[in-house]
Amino acid sequence: MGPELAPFAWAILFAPLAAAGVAGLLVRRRRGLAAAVAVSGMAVGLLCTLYLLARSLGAGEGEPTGFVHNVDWIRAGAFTARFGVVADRLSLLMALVVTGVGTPIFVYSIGYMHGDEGYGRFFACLSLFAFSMLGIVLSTNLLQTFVFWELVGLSSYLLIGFWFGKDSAVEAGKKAFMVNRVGDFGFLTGIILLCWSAASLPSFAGRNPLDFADLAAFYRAGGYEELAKASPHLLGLPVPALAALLVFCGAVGKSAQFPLHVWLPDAMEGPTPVSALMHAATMVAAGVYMICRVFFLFEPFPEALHAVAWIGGLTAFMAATIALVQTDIKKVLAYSTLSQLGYMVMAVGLAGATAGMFHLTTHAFFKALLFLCSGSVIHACHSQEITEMGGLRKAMPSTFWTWIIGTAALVAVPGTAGFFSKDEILAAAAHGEHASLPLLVVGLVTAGLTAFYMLRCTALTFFGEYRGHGHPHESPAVMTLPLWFLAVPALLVGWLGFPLLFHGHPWFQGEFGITGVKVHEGPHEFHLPLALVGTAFAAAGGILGWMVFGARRIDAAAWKERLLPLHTLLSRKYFLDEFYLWLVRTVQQGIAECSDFFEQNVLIRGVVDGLSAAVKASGRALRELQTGSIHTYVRFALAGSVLVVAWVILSAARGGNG
Amino acid sequence: MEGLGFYGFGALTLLGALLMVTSRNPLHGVLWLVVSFLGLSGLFGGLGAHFLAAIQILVYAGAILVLFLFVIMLLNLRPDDVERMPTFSLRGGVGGFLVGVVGFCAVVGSVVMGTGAFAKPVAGLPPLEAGAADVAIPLFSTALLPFEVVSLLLLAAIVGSVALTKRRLP
Amino acid sequence: MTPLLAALPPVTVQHYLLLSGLLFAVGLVGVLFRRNIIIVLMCLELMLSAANLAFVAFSRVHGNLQGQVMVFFSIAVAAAEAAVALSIIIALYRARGGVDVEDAAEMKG
Amino acid sequence: MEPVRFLGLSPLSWVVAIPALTTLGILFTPSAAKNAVRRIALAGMTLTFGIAIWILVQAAGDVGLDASARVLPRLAQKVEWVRELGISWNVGADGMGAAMVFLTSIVIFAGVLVSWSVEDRTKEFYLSLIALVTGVFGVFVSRDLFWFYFSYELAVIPMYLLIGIWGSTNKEYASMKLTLYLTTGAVCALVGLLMVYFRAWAFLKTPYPSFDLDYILMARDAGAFDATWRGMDFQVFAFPFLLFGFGAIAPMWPLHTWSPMGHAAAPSAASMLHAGVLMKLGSFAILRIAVPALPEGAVWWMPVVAVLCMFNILYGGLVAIAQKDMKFIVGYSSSSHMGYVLLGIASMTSLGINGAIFLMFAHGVMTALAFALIGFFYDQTHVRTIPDLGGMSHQIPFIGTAFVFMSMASAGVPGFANFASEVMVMFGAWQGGLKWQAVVAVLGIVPTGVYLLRAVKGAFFGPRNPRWDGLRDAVTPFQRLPFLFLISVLLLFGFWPRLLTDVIGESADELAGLLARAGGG
Repeated sequence: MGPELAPFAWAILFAPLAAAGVAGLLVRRRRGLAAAVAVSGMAVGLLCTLYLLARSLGAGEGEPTGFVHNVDWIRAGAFTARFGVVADRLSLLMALVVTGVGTPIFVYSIGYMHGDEGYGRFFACLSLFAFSMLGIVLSTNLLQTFVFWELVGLSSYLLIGFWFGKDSAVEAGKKAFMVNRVGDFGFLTGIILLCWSAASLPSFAGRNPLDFADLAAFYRAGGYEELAKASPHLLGLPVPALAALLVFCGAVGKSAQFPLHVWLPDAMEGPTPVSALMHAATMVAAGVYMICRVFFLFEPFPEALHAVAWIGGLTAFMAATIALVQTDIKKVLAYSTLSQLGYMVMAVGLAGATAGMFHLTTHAFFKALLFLCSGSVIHACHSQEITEMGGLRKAMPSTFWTWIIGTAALVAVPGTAGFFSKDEILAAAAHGEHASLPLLVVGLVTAGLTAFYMLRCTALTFFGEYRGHGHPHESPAVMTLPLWFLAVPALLVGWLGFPLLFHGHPWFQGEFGITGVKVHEGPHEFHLPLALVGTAFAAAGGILGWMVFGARRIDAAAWKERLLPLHTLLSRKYFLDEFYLWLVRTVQQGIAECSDFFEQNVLIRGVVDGLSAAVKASGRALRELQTGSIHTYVRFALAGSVLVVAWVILSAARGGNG
Repeated sequence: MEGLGFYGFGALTLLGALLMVTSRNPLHGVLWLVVSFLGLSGLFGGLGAHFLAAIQILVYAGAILVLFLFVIMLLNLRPDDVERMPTFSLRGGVGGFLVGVVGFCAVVGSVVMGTGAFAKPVAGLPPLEAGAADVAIPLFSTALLPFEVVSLLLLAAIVGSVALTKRRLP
Repeated sequence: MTPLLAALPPVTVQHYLLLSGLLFAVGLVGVLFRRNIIIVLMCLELMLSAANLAFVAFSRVHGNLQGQVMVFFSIAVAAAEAAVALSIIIALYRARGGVDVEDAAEMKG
Repeated sequence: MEPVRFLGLSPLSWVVAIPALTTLGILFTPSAAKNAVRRIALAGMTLTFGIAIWILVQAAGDVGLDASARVLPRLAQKVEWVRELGISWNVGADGMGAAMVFLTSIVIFAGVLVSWSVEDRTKEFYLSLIALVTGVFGVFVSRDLFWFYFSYELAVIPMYLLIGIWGSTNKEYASMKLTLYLTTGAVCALVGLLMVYFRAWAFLKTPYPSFDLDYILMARDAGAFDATWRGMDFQVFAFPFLLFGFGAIAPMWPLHTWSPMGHAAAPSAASMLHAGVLMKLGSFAILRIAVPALPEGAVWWMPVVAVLCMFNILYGGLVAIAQKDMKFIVGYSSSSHMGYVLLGIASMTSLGINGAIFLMFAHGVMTALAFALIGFFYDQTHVRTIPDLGGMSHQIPFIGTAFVFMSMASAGVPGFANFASEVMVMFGAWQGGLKWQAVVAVLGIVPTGVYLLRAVKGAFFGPRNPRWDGLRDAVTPFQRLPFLFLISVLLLFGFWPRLLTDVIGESADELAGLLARAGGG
């Protein structure tokens, strides 16, 4: 498998872009055609991914399982930025997730967006998003990653604010874009810092300081020590560790980690397929993927890894607690996504990339499934409030059963996808290289909370009596078929990572991808006791949830009264939104107003108009001399001639003396 | 003879000037100025500038001042009864002081610079007699360009005067 | 007569210059303090003539005709000036019915 | 080297001659024949655009070739005019000049199309517009300091008329302020130019002085500017005259206040030219004349520029956040973006300078698009302030979409030329040792996003507003042409920046090398 297959990789990337262009510009008004173009763009991506994956899996002994293909994008002086595609195991796996989850969601959108005014625009934006996401996946260097990073932000902005007539949607899009930008600020700073620190080393000569492969090779050869020695500590950290943390800022923004997680729940303002595709399966996972890609940057620096793990853990726990009290079905899923993303990031920080990647993969399928189910429910009830649902089990059997499958996977019922991936994370916390007991506790408690809120949501939505208006009905086949299509991997994909099953395959061994992400150092076994403990926590949470909301053995309202301050804290999301609002409305706007005040009053009214006023005033003063009276003029002329004569005489006198 | 000419004509010139400046009636003023210019012409003659002496009478006293007279009579100006020489005022004091300073400076200047030929009696200088022909030579050779320029200036003055005094039709 | 003249110092060029200065000063005083614009104009002529006298005196000292040529030009310019100034006076008189310089202060800034 | 001539003139001379001829043609067209005026203007500018593309293609073809095989040097043309003063018609181009000529031709082409709807004194409007652009072209191709300065002033004066006559909102104040600012700056620069001119003459002792740039550079190489002058290093003394003189139009903080006001008051096409190319004259002049003539002065003063440009970037962005008038937002955003250009220059690296020139190009196109769009709806709404607008995408979706494209380009979203150039500046700044400035430049993307998204939302998004029901969208291909054209240019160079960076590269290398030598010695 070599660069001769590059056209396929380029096709994965550019088929969706072409589809976006065609759907957005040429056939925007021909609804069916626009959708068809978009879906086929995505399908081409999926097929090419599958082909490359097959070639990679089928690569013989000693044959490379991936390739890189680059072209020079910007050249200026000694600086070269490249643009390329990498098809290694990591990127192909991720591309499979994106295209594999993406294709059914595209199909589902045909039904979901049916009748919407901006049908063509929607598919154009969706395709643009797919292009951006695949760009991150296939990127060969840091700058290219940043390029697509921003593009993902752009398409997210466009899709969240898709219904631009709705103020809340536009605000949510803006918020997503801006919060991501804050993260991107760190990301780009990190890239620049890393680039020039590395490029300034003589031993780095001949390599490209942005390139993943070059950097990884340099680090693997111990270059990071040289890097740390070459430059002084900044902010108490060695420069490469600081660069790694700055790069991690990007992931914090995109993967919605604390404290930049606030945009994700608001992003549910977008159409549901968007929530499923971007805010569950792909875009938010980009951060995790990126950390896996540049894991070599973190590996040598335990302090960086700890920071990553704790931010992940904190996000996982916090989001799970907020999810307990949400009443909007999409918000529950959104916070659940946040919590799971926290898990992934924690996994990366604790053990390494693979556990995080594994959970990312499984989560993509079951969370996309859950979102599409919720979309189906919303489609039927015309409401997103779970308080206005109930008893949908009978009206919508397909949706119900697929939802149950997704829930089972999320709660980590043994045997489902989520079970294996979550187990691996817990194992990392318990036995891994950077094992940490507090984080293990966080992980276990979060597992319990997850089961609790999912059971609460399921019970309120599908069981009991219907509390809404109208008659809910099952969605059309174009929407339910993708549900079943996703339900299969949601159940089964976890087995891929089951150590006893596929671990022997050479594809899963050695260094995973061009940047040398290591897979399972030493025998990584299935930990039965840990799995049991984890399942016990989940079961406890689930049973409790069922007791309160399903069987109604415990009075929910009474407990709410009893724990009112806690409930308020959670339903107000720890007051973080208020804090950011204050930051934006008061601090940022205040600084802006101050600058404007300075501009208008000091610079313009003060300096500029002051100067002009001074000129005018001097003109006015001099005008007084212009009396119009000949006598005055003569007097001035006289005074002048007196001065001239005096000067002549004095200089003559001085000349005479000296 | 030299001394008689200077002091006589000098006194005449100065007297005419003073009376012109102090005359209330502009008509009288012009006549006194004529007197002054006649004296000046005598002084020119005393300095050997015979051509200029003639010009001074012909052009200045004859033509220009007649023009003044003509204008005064045309406008029918009466003796100005509001106007009077200021006896003393701040402005007059300052002005007089400045004039005094100028005069003082002029005198001091002439003394300081008045060495060599300036201090010698005029009678002792080599004789210089400048008739019309003598003045014409430099006028039409070295000073030809200014001469032409002055003629242009006169032309412009004629055109300007006509333009300024032309009555506009209502 | 002769003894009186003999008592006076011999006439030098400085005498002429002194006389020129006095004439100039007289003219200047007139320009400064007279309000009748025609008188003012005549005083200007007087000042010009004072300068002419100095020129002729210099011409005499240096023994060449440069100064006299200058006076010739000066008289020509004076003529032009007088013509234009008198025209202005006529126009002014027509417009205001008087020839007081203090009345004509349109150029006041 | 066979010179390239067409009817006796080099294509570079034609780039100036055609707009000049176009103004003549318009001058002799009756005022009533408005369509004829428009067509003449369009024809002239299309022709100029064609030549500009041809020049750019030649410049791109020259990359990497030997000096003898290149086409661009063969375009140079010099015709002596006043020998005693050393003035000659002297044009020449390098990659930087070719890029700027290309930019100008793009902006004026779109500007002519956008002004199609001007009905008030159409003839005079186009006359001023094309006279202005003649001056701009003159600056970009001139290699003679006299013509450079002449063209520079020629570009300023029509702007006074354009704003004063066809402008809006406080137009008298704005046009007066703009003209005074720019002419004061120009006079300040003239002092510097004359210093250099006389000093070169005094040193080389040729029979006559010369305004020829090559003569000045020759004098520089001979060491004419090395000695001290009244106890000060001549270069250090003379450079600020050029720097701040040209910097006023760049516009360098705190000399920027003429610019947002001028933008706001000017009619669409004038704003497009004003922000699109006029502002670039300053940084171009610094790169074309000030830095090559006085490299050691540049090395001494660039740290000052590096500090000022931080104010441009952050302060400009913050002030833009506080604005409500759309044109003021874009105006302050321009001053913020010009900070990146100055930062690129101040970095004194090839990468930074290349990025700066590229950004001049990208920003020129982007901001032209912005003003074209604002002008489009302002002509109908007569309102530009955010609380009054809103929801217009429902009525004018094409303009709304184009505005989103513009905002994204301005916010530095990849795919648009602005991103590539800004990233180059950021990397270049860090490479040049301006680390804090680089961080500030990266941080600058945050306020940029804030005010642009606010502008997009404030004008186009939100619930349908019945007040705008009568608005006409750009529907015909002819109406859409200028917008689509500008967007495609941004996308083209955004996707494939090397189309331009390679062309600019050698100019940037040369300047960076010069500065490095000056800094080292």
